[in-house]
Amino acid sequence: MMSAVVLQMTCVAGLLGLAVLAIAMSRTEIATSLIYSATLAVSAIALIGATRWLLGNPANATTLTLPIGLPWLGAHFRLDALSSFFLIVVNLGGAAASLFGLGYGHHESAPHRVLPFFPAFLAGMNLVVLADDAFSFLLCWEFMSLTSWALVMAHHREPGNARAGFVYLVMASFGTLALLLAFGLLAGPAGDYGFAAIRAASHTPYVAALVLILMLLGAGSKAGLVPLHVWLPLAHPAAPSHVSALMSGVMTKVAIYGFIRVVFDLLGPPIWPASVIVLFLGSITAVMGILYAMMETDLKRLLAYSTIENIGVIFVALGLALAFQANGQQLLAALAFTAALFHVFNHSLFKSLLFFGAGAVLTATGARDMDKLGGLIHRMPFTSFVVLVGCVAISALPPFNGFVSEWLIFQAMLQSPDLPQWALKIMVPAVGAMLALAAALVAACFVKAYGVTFLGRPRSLAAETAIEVDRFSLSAMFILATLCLLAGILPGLVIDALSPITIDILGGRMPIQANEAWLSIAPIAEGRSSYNGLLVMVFITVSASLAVYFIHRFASHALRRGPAWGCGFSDSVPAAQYSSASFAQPIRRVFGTLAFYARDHVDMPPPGDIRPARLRIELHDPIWERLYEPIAGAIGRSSERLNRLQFLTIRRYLSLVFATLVTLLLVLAIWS
Amino acid sequence: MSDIFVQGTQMLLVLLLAPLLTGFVRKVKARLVRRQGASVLQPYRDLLRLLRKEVVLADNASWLFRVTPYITFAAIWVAAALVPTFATGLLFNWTADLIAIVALLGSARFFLALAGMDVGTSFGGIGSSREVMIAALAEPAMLLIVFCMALVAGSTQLSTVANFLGSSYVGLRVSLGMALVALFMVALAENGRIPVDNPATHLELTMVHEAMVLEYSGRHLAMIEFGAFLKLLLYISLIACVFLPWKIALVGTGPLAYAVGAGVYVVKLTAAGFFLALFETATAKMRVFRYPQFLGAALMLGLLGTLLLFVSRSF
Amino acid sequence: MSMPAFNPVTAVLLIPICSAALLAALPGYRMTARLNVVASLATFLSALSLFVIERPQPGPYVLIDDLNIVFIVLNTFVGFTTSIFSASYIAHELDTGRLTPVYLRFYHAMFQTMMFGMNLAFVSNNIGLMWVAVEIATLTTVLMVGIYRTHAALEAAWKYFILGSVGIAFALFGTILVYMAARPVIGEGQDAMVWTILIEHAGTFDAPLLNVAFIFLLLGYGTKVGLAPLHAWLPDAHAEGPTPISAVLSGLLLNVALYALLRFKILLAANPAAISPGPLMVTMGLVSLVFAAFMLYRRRDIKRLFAYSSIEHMGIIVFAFGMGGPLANFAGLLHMVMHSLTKSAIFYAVGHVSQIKGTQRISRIRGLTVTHPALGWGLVVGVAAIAGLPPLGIFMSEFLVVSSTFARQPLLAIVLVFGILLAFGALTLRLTSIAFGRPRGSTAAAEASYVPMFAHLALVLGAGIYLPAPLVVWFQHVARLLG
Amino acid sequence: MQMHSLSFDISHTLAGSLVLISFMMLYQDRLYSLLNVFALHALVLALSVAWQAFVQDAPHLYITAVIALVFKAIVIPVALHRIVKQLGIHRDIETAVGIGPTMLAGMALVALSMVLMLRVTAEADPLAREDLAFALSVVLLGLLVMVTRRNAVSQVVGFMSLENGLVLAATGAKGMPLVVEISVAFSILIAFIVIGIFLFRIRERFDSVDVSALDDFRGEQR
Repeated sequence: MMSAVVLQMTCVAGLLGLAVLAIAMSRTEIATSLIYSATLAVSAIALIGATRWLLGNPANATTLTLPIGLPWLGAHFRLDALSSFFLIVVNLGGAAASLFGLGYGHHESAPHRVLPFFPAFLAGMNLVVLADDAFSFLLCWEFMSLTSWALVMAHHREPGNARAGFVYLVMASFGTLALLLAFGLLAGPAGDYGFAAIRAASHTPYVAALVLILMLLGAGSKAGLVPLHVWLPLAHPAAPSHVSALMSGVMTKVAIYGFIRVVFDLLGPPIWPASVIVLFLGSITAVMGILYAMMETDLKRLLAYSTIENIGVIFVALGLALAFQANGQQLLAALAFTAALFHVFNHSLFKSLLFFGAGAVLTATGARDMDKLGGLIHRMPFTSFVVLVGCVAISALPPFNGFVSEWLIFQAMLQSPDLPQWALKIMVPAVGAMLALAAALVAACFVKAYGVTFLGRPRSLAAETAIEVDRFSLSAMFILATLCLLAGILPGLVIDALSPITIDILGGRMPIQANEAWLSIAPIAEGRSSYNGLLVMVFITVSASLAVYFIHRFASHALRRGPAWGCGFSDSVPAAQYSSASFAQPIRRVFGTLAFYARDHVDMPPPGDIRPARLRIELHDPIWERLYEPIAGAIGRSSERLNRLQFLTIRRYLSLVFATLVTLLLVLAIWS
Repeated sequence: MSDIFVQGTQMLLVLLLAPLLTGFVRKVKARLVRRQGASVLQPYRDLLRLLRKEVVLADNASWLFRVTPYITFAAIWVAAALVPTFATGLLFNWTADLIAIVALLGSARFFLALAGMDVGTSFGGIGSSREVMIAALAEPAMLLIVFCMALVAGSTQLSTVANFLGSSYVGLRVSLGMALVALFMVALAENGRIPVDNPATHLELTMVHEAMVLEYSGRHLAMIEFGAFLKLLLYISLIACVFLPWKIALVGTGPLAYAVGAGVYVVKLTAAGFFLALFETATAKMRVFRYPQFLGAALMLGLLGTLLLFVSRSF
Repeated sequence: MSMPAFNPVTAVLLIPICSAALLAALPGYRMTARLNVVASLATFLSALSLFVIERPQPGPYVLIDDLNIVFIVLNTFVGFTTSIFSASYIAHELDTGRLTPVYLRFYHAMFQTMMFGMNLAFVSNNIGLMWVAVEIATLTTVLMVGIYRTHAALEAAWKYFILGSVGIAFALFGTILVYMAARPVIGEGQDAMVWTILIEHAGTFDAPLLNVAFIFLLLGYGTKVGLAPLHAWLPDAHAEGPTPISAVLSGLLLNVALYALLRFKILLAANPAAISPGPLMVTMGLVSLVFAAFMLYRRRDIKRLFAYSSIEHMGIIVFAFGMGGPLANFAGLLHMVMHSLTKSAIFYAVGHVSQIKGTQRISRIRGLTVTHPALGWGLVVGVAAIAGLPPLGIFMSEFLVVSSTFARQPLLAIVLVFGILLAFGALTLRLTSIAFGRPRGSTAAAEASYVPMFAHLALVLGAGIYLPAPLVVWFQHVARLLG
Repeated sequence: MQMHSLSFDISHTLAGSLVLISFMMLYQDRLYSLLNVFALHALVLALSVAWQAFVQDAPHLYITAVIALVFKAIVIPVALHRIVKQLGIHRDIETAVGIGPTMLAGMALVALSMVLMLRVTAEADPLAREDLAFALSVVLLGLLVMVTRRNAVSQVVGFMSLENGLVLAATGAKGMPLVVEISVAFSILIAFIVIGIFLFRIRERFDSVDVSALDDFRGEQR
């Protein structure tokens, strides 16, 4: 029986092998089925291995050193509780995506641009989680970015994708350089790049603060922390849908892993101001992300933006964990940390599910613009059902999993008065309010997404003639939906499974949930607060069925189909339905005017004029216009100015040389 | 043993009282404007009539449209069953704390909003979009109110809160008062009462909840109406159990205490209903885009209350 | 090579110069091209043999030590691959009639002469001789840059020539000053110019003289390294000459000048009283890096684009050596080797591309990965490598430079990172437009020789993942040598 | 000793006059006169080199002296005269920077070179030290000529005077090997340049400020 880490590395090797194989045979017929089924198998093995490891005893980590990478260091890989959890997330997503790809991949226009990079991408994410020295970590990190970039560029001819790829690559490299600086700081001039050495070393507060900021830049830009999120809504939708699912559902989590690994594990005990920064950024990200999503009409971009919101939620939880940890309240830190990890897990589930749904809609109708869809619930019953589950889950509604993690986060927040620092005492309730706002907006946003896409009447011929997708895609979605429900009604099991990580990282853990009555969970004590997803679900089902029973027992069964009532107004054309823009109108009025300088321009033709009236919505992306455009402009201007040097005459060039010489001589004359 | 009895009675009690409360409020409002008004039992009659009628379903209504009434009703009922009314120590109070109860109401709203979108008329769209906006504004305020209570009672478990506030002397807290006002405003918004929404209107572009359920008829409509009644009752009993847990029967006290508790509960309901009616007659419905100010005020009150608590706790 | 006492050093020098004479005489394309390849291969092999045979004692003129073996082997290897590439490239040029057979002869002769000059510069133990050798190499490249005799080519060659001559003068003046500084200690004549003897007594030289000398040497050889603001000749020379020459320029000639600079840096570092060369080199390096990074954005000509990226990388390398210390020096060496391999590979690809498309305008080259997958993806990998993306070699060196610098001089590291990111943005921007999107321009099949390009890229990839232990030990030793 | 001081004085005077002549070059604004002054420059260089050869009794330096005399003092100036006539540029005033500032800059440069060289510890014998100071100033002044002149021919002149400074330094360095070779190499280099000017008639292109003209064959639009 080989050790767990070796098993994982073997799986990675297998994936890389598959990538090479895919290059060789990518243009053949069977390639798609072969590659995806193979990746499915490998990811499944890795998933099982990681799960057994986490449920077994992850107390003692296993390591592996390969003679590659930095010569005098070698490449270190390590499997501990934390990495095993993220391995589960990665490989679960990978397996689901592969299964989905088995069906979806056959609609791919350019398989030879997807197949080689898909396994490589999976391998890259696995490696990042396993890496145990700075060099390997960064190498795998950037490898992951590179492969995902290649996948984004798969449909490079579609307008905008090239730009998306460019922005993505630049932001990714920005993040990597930030991480590079952070590790340089941690490793010190001697260059001890091994994580073990970094962990052992003690770091001054100055270093700690700098590293935290650099990690927020580095990992944050990959995770999509506002204002570093700009690449995300461009890149994620550009990729094929199962890849979008991986990028949104899994790769952002790998970024979170990087943040946790460095800030919680390597950096040693945190300082409380750190938590203030993280909480602030997290809450801003949550609200801004979902507001962006609310304004969006493109289904996949909407999902990408909602990813940003979830990242914000996770960072808020991590910030709370930092705050408690900094004050030595291990139990509460463990609570917040567990909430964060739980949300990581949940989001990877339902975001993958939703992107699969978007992919299914895309294959069925060829449209990503919600205003061209509608009424799909009649044409694609199964897809619409699972997507509904996904929407309920992501909207944090009981009894599904999204609610549990958000509930845990709120529970952690309710403990914040125990914190000694006034800044935190006052900040946390505000953050909580913003989180609640975000949660409500998420519900609104997904009512809109689901309502416009699947309900109502079809707005286009494509939507009218859509057909249900294939079996593989459906099974992938159903599996994820089931997992969403299970994690929602049996949260105790998940929390207990996560406890080794909190013990490992924070040195504390939440109370054991397994011996709570009726499988309910109580974060601190039952007297304070408790929740039981299973019973809630049972109650709802029972009371709902009771109602149904009584009604069909005693009330009339009569049912007549007729035209919609609509107060007598019969909307002749489906276009007259509420579109996504009109659904967002109230929230646009309330929040958008502030966040996006949103304006509605109505062009109402005078009486007698038969032109249709037009409504134009003006939206601005403040972050892009205030932050990125100025930077780009500055670079453009300065390069324009410097570019004159390309067109000088030889005499001028000689003058440059002359000036340099004289300056250096002067320096010498003055200096020495 | 007493727990299960309490739980059972509670579940039935809310079912029974909910329409009565609404009927009472309507009656009082009618009397206040010098109308005779329908009898307080009218809501029961309405429900029965609706149940007997046939359902007219729009051509392109989907299965979601048909299951929604039952889901929403169930969700609200469960929520209502978990709020201590006349006695604490319900059997299942630990299945969901206050946050979970709010979330349950949230899922009810979620499905109702979806149902509003289902038929594809613009009225449904208006209703749903405004409903979700109001929710988005109300939830932060609600959370801060929860924060406030949790700080005082050290719990979000309603029975515990009620026990705590009922038994030990908390004293008159400014912040609790603020929280009460905030909760009242949120309750108005959530139940679609004046000034946020007018439950008695149709064919007005200002309506929210009614527009959302416009396509419903027959037994489905009955379910939804019933849900609305329950929701009103729930909020009032929530206010009652948190802010005036006076005479609410504690765990293990004998049947007499239960009887007293029940009686007092009815009195509380009557008073609250009367006050609500009074308030609704006294105020005018406001424009849709005034809601942000209204609920923003609630939010501010909640935040203020929380911060004041810190101050008062800190010495 | 069956002569009893085979001396690789003489071989490395004689083979090129003899074949140069031969090639100047021989007519015909096929044979001369083959001969060119064979000669380069022979040179490369004899250079390899330097590893196995025991080294000759450092004489008055010839020296073989750890430092220059690295350079010689790299030099001859890239020379060899380039000769293969140029065989297929020049064939096309002859077909299109851009080159006449007469100039072809001249071209091959000059190619070998240049190889001779560069090898001589590496092996020479005498700073005067080194100067002469560098100048030979420079002048030959000047002639090759002008070989197309177009308006632009002549103009580029002329600019190169004039600026180069000034550089020559500076370098010579520096050399003389070094001699002057050495003479009182070592005594008149030959010995005072022999490197090995100089370095022995460097500590006792007259410091102020050395300082002035180093400034002139820095500018003189720095002109050829292409450090801003002495870089003016470099972009045009790359853009207007034949692509094999561009490859050799970026891949090799810059290294020659850099090598000379390093020698004198060591010399200066050995003298405690003299100024430390580090800060000067760091400054010049950073200036070049940032400047070139900005210049990349406005480039319309694909060869000029990569010429500027050469300036940028030279800046990084000089910066690394300027920082000094085991890590940075190691990184500098690695970066130099990787850059030579990668950049020449890129120029191989670019050469074929511009031949196929019949233009060097970036705006006229689109969607390469669609029309010419091998070239396109080769270019993508090459640019990824040059931009410092893993798992390719340059990533490792940039990792070491940046991280080690940030721990020592945070502010410098910030500037460094800024420059790198800037250049990265420009390169990827151009890459996306060249390699992806709707194809544009001719889609004719390329009769290209992919072997050199992919060989280089494979080496770079391998180095990025796994560096063989002996090589590492070697580099570390050299790094220590550089102090 | 007497002899030594005398030799010292003579070479010192020669070197100093070389610097002086460089100043005179800065002062010229007509091409012909510039060429004449340069011829003088070369002549003085030849003298000083010859003197060094005599003092150091290093006969090979005489070769350098002869090269300097024949090639730089006679051949090149004549050739340049003809080019100037052919290009018909003997009339135009072609200083890019005014004479006054140029002279001031020259002063500053000489001062700078003095400052730098007088740092040199004296056990490097005074002759070498002084010589270096002069040589450095000649080099800098030559570069200054190149920079301040607009015309190819006068820039070549500047380059040659710069190179004269090098030769001066080289010969001043006692027993330096390769001096002859270097001077030969440089003569060839200069020959190349002159031929280049002659062949490509590089007047305008050498120093055209017309960027748009450069664009088309640089493939660079602005």
